[in-house]
Amino acid sequence: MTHGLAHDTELTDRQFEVGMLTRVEGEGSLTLHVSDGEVVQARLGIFEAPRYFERLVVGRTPDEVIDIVARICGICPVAYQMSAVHAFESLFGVEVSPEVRRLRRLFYCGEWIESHALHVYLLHAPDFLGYPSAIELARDYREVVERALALKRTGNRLVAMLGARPIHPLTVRVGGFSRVPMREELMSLRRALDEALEVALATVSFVAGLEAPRFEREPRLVSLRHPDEYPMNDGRIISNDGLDIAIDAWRDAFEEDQVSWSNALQARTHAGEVYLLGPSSRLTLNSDRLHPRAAEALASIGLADEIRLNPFWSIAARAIELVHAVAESIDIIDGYRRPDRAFEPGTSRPGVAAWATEAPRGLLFHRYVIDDAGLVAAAQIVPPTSQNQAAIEADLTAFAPSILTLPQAQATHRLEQLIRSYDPCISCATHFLDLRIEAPVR
Amino acid sequence: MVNPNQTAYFLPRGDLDLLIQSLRSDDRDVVGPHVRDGALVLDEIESATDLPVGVGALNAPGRSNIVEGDGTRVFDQPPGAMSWKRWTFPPRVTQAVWTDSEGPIPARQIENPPRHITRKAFLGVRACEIAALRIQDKVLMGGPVVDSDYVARRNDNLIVAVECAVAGGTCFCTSMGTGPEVTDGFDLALSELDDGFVIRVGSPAGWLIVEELPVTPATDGQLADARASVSRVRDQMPTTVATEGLPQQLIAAAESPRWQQIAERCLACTNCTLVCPTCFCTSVSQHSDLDGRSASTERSWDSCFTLDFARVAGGNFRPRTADRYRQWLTHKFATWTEQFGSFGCVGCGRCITWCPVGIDVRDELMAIAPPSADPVRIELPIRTPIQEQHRPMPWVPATVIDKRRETADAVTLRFRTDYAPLLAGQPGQFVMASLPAVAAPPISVSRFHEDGFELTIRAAGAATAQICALERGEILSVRGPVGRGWPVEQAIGRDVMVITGGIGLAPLRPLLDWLIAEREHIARIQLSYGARTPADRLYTDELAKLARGGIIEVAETVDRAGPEWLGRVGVVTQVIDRVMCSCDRTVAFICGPERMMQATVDVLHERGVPDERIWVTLERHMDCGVGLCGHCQLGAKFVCKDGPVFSLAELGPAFAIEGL
Amino acid sequence: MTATGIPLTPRPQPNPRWAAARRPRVGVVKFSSCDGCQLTMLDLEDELLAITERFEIVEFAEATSNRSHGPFDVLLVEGSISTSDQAEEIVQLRHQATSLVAIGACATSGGIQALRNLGDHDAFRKAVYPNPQWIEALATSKPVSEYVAVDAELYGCPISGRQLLELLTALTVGRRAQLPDEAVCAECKRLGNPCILVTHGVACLGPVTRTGCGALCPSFGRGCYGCFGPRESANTPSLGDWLRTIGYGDDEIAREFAKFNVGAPAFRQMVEDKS
Amino acid sequence: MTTSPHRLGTLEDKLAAAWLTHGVRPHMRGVLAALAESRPVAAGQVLFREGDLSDFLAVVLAGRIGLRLRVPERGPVTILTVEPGDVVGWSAVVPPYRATSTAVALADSEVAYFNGVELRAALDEDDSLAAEFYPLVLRAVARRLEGTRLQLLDLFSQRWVEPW
Repeated sequence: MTHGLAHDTELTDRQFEVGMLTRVEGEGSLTLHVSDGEVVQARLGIFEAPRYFERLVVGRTPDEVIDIVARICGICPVAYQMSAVHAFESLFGVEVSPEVRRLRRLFYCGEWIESHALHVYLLHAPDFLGYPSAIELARDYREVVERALALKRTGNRLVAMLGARPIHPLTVRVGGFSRVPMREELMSLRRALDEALEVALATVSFVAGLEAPRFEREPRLVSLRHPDEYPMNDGRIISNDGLDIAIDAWRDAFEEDQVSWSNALQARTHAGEVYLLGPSSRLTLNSDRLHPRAAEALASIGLADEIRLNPFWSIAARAIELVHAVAESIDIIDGYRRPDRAFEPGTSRPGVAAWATEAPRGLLFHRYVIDDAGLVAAAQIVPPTSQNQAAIEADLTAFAPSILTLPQAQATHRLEQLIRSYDPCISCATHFLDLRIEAPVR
Repeated sequence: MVNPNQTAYFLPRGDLDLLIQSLRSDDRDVVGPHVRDGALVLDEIESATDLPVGVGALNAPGRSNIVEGDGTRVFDQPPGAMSWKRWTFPPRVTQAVWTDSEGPIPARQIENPPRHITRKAFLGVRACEIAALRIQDKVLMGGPVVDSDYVARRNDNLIVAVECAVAGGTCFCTSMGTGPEVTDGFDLALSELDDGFVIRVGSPAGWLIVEELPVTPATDGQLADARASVSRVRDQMPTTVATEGLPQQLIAAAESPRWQQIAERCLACTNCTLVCPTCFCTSVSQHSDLDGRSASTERSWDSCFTLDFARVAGGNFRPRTADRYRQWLTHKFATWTEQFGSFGCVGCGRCITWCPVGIDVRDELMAIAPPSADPVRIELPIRTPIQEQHRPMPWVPATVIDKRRETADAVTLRFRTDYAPLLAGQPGQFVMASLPAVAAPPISVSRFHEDGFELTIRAAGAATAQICALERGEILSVRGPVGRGWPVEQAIGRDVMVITGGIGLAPLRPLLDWLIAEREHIARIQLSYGARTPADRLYTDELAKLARGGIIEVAETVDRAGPEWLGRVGVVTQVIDRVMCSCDRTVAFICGPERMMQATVDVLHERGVPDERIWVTLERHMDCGVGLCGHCQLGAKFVCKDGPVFSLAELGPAFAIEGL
Repeated sequence: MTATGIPLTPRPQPNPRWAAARRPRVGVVKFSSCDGCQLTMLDLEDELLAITERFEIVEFAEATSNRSHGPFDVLLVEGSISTSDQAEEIVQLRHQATSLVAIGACATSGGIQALRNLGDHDAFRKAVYPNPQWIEALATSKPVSEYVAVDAELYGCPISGRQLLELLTALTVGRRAQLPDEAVCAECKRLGNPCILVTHGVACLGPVTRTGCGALCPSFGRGCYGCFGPRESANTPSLGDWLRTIGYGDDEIAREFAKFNVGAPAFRQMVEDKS
Repeated sequence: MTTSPHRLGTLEDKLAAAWLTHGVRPHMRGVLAALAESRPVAAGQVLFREGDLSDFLAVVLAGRIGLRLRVPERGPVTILTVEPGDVVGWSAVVPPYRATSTAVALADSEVAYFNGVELRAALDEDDSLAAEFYPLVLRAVARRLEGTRLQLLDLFSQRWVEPW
């Protein structure tokens, strides 16, 4: 189950390595070195090969950028397209129609459903139930896996309905969509969504019944917050320790630096503090904005504190967000009126286009410099995983002592499970333009 | 108030919707022009408001734009993006469906999937499109084998024609003699006037509709206006393609450098063929589910512009875009006339409008085949009656009763069947062999028996490999015998040269059987057989026995051999050019790779054997075997039904020209 | 043609290159890519369980913690080769695989990251990383076929789930996978879309792009951007000339082709000619 | 085409019946017959080896002569058989007069044997003989070239091609 060398030495001085993290998206590794019960080094290595996306979008038009950044990640392409399109629209002063704004949320709901269903059931649940994968899980709990696939299918159908296909959708453009669906088309998903809501609720009770490893810490949580919506593609950037900045002002509070063991940059606050993004942060900071159905579900399992304090419980946060995304999708479809125009015309203007949206894995920040020709001159893309990377390493350091008594393989698996609980999206994480260089940890 | 002696009526503009409603109340789906996504398409019409009222369209090579038209007029557009074949000959049709109780591979067939074909009324059919429907009728139900799906869909279409009031920038129906006047082939024909429509009745079905409408007899003035309107269109459309002598001109220009020049612009994207209202080529694809418990075949529109279209084992007959464009253009404007008695083009201009790079077929034709001196007029076919006696050729089961290995990768399978036509097959005919979920390749019959037939197959691909793997007792579905075989009677009283190579001996074996049975009527039988190596020869024992008995002269040769081989080495042409034949009495039957046959023919010509007595069997890609899928065309010939056996005299230059 | 009344049929043999008894061993590995193509298999929700029953998934890091270094009956390879480690690993994997199938634009043409093949790699590295010396990568991003022989290729960014299923099904029944090499236009016309290039003058690469996606872009109101790569005899110069005649600038035309299959010769040539 | 090695008739008759020489005008055929002598060749007998100086030319009258090339890794390969009526050893009249392959009798055969030196001398002296004779050799060699080209195309190769 673990790769690379995993050798037992005396308990006081141990090395844990996972050469290739599995059931995560992209290629990463874990190195944890413990000496005299002290963690001297915890590294989440990212050896996913660099693809230089910030450079690839230079000299491109905004609409081309929207197509290109989707390719950063096959699991959350919608998120990349949303952060980019909102950034451009904010610079160009394009006001999308209310219908299109709702369709964008519906689009995002589809991706949350697909991504969370994938992670909860196919990637994360096997850890709790002691299976190497959902394939083996299906042998004993076929109906559970079929349920998961049905839920995931509905999410994918939503994305495909608006974006033509679930992976790398192709209809997003500045001002709206290249095509918006007929009402009948959306209604054709209505029944699937009703079933999906049942499944999502069942998922909540399913995860509530799981047993998570004991581990508590008080992380700094960051997410978007909107006056009256559960945050997706609008609002302000806030934290549980008082941060409250505009959605395009990420750089006022955070910065990235490069470390030698990773092809991803790590983000910290200007003060050098680590922080955590993702479902647990979103939920903790916005539980009062949940759809009533999701709020009920959360109340019924009452795991709010666990979700905040124990990273393993992020699976519950995802389950709650599944309920929210499905319930909101139903509301949007029921109220849908096809807009006369699929997109508002917009005219490019030079300047800085910046925006952040809530990818399934957390805050995704894009910043583009547009030149006089209307082409991108420079770009910065800060995905959630690179921002979480430092927090994950901090948590590994904090968690390690509790597993030192376990046999090597079991301990290593625990560490891998901890990493998986952040749903790291590693190919996303690989590529970023940096601002300030810090000497790498040696 | 309808008077049976009266055939022309007037319907006020405001009552057009009544026409649509009466068509619908006649239990028909009405299909007509409609504007969608900024383009003129054909779609289901529920009321007059769905029609393109006050809309015009400007067509030019590679361009089509919807424009503001006359506020109230409905039909002031040239033909739109789609043709009616979408409804009479849909892009995709599921054919056979198989299911199986225990798997893993489908074994039981559900009869053809039930078709729910609703009665349709086509509203707004232009003169050129009526001509196009007739042409497809001729192709798909003119026999000998009909496309039963097409017949079912064509049955009971109600045609509400509309006479054009404007000419599009790419229209050339006047050149092709198909319009703009609507003369016949309709149930109702509308001519749009400013205040309404002159309706002509063309059939009893049309009567029933008109009787329900608040029409008045058309006045002479209204009739005159209608005539004036359409004649204006004729004047707007100068004759741009001189069709007289065009077929001969095109055939003569087969080697014109212009083909390569067009190929530099042509994208081979298939748009022209798929928007064309007469193009009928299709391919059959195989579908099956993952555990192989069910399978189906699907017929879908294909085009002579795709690479796979002319693909065969060993290569491709039209690898270059120039070959494909020439095939398309010469088929439309030359060989079609020989096949079906009319041009394959009706001058609707779609191939010009919808060419993404604006290639104008009118200009290309005039550049390649400028008007000629000796005109030949070609008439449209009269409306083709559905041929009741013609039936789709059935698939029948044949049981493997014997299996013999011939070479490392070839076997001979003996099948039993009680299907009489198969038992009465002629030497040189072939069968289509169906492997659900895999393919349905054509395979020559290598011997006929009273109770069945033999196939000799080389495992050259997935399908042939699986046929080779059949064992005694297993069953293969076949359709046939198809094709025209060897003209055996030609052998009577003559010296017969049978010249072949490799697996090519298989289709000649039934011929040898016949010759041997008729031995006393035949002066001399010489078999020249080339193979790659000694191990690649077929039927070695049989041939040895025949040779020993002096029944036939057998000269075998191989391309290469080790020292253990004491027989001939060299290509088959080196055998026959040493043969001292009295060639004035010789008839030659040849089968092998086309290049080998060409070399052989050269030698035979040298020896003075006339084209009439040189017979070859050709290989082409085939998806149906009955002349409907269009893949196997060689010039004006369908290799599957006109061949595969041809005399050189029949083929003419077609045999020698690359890429036809 | 019509196929009527086929009463009985033979059982096609399993792929002769496999022992009939055991389930074929399938591996899924990735190099430089976004994971979208392997995710396509997980997105076959209706067939996924059937696939795992018909095949033994022995390596698929994104989906299972069970690992294998081979041997594989079928190895699906996602991603382009863009580091020297990858160049070595793909050779090792080739030795372990009976059939090696490259899946997706990255594996078949180098992907969007192949844009660096046209430029100066160091410039790319410096543009993104403050300490480029820590970044180990080749100057080029190349398709798998540049390093080892591939038995089949699935095109697309991402690949089509239908084509992936066709490939797997074809392997099980032993037929030639039906992956047509015709233009996107053919499917677009079967769907009944009026040509978007002809009606709206929108740049559409459909005529030179391989089919397989289902003509999604034109069906959703935009021009094809060539994510399945060039088809056989793709006449890109002619399309380029036409785009210029309807008002596109050379730089715009170059950018149309400089996307997810920029590594494919027919597209790359246009980028180099026009920029 | 019967290939019995025991045909009757004079050498001149046999040359008249041979594919190579049947077109030759009768009196020239006489001249040729005078230059030639009929020789039996036993199966297995090597007439000459690749690279040898070619000291004779022969028209095969009966039997079969195999022309072989040595391919060290694959052993000898028969690339062509010379059948009755055809010529073997044409290199005897074409500089540099060296055999281009090894000739072995694959069956008991009979040939019309022309001594190379004498033949060349006769051709040098008698222009009309040369004018009659060289085209025959050219025709035979040209035919072999054609055949070799077709062999190169390997038309019956067993490639795994899948049209369906």
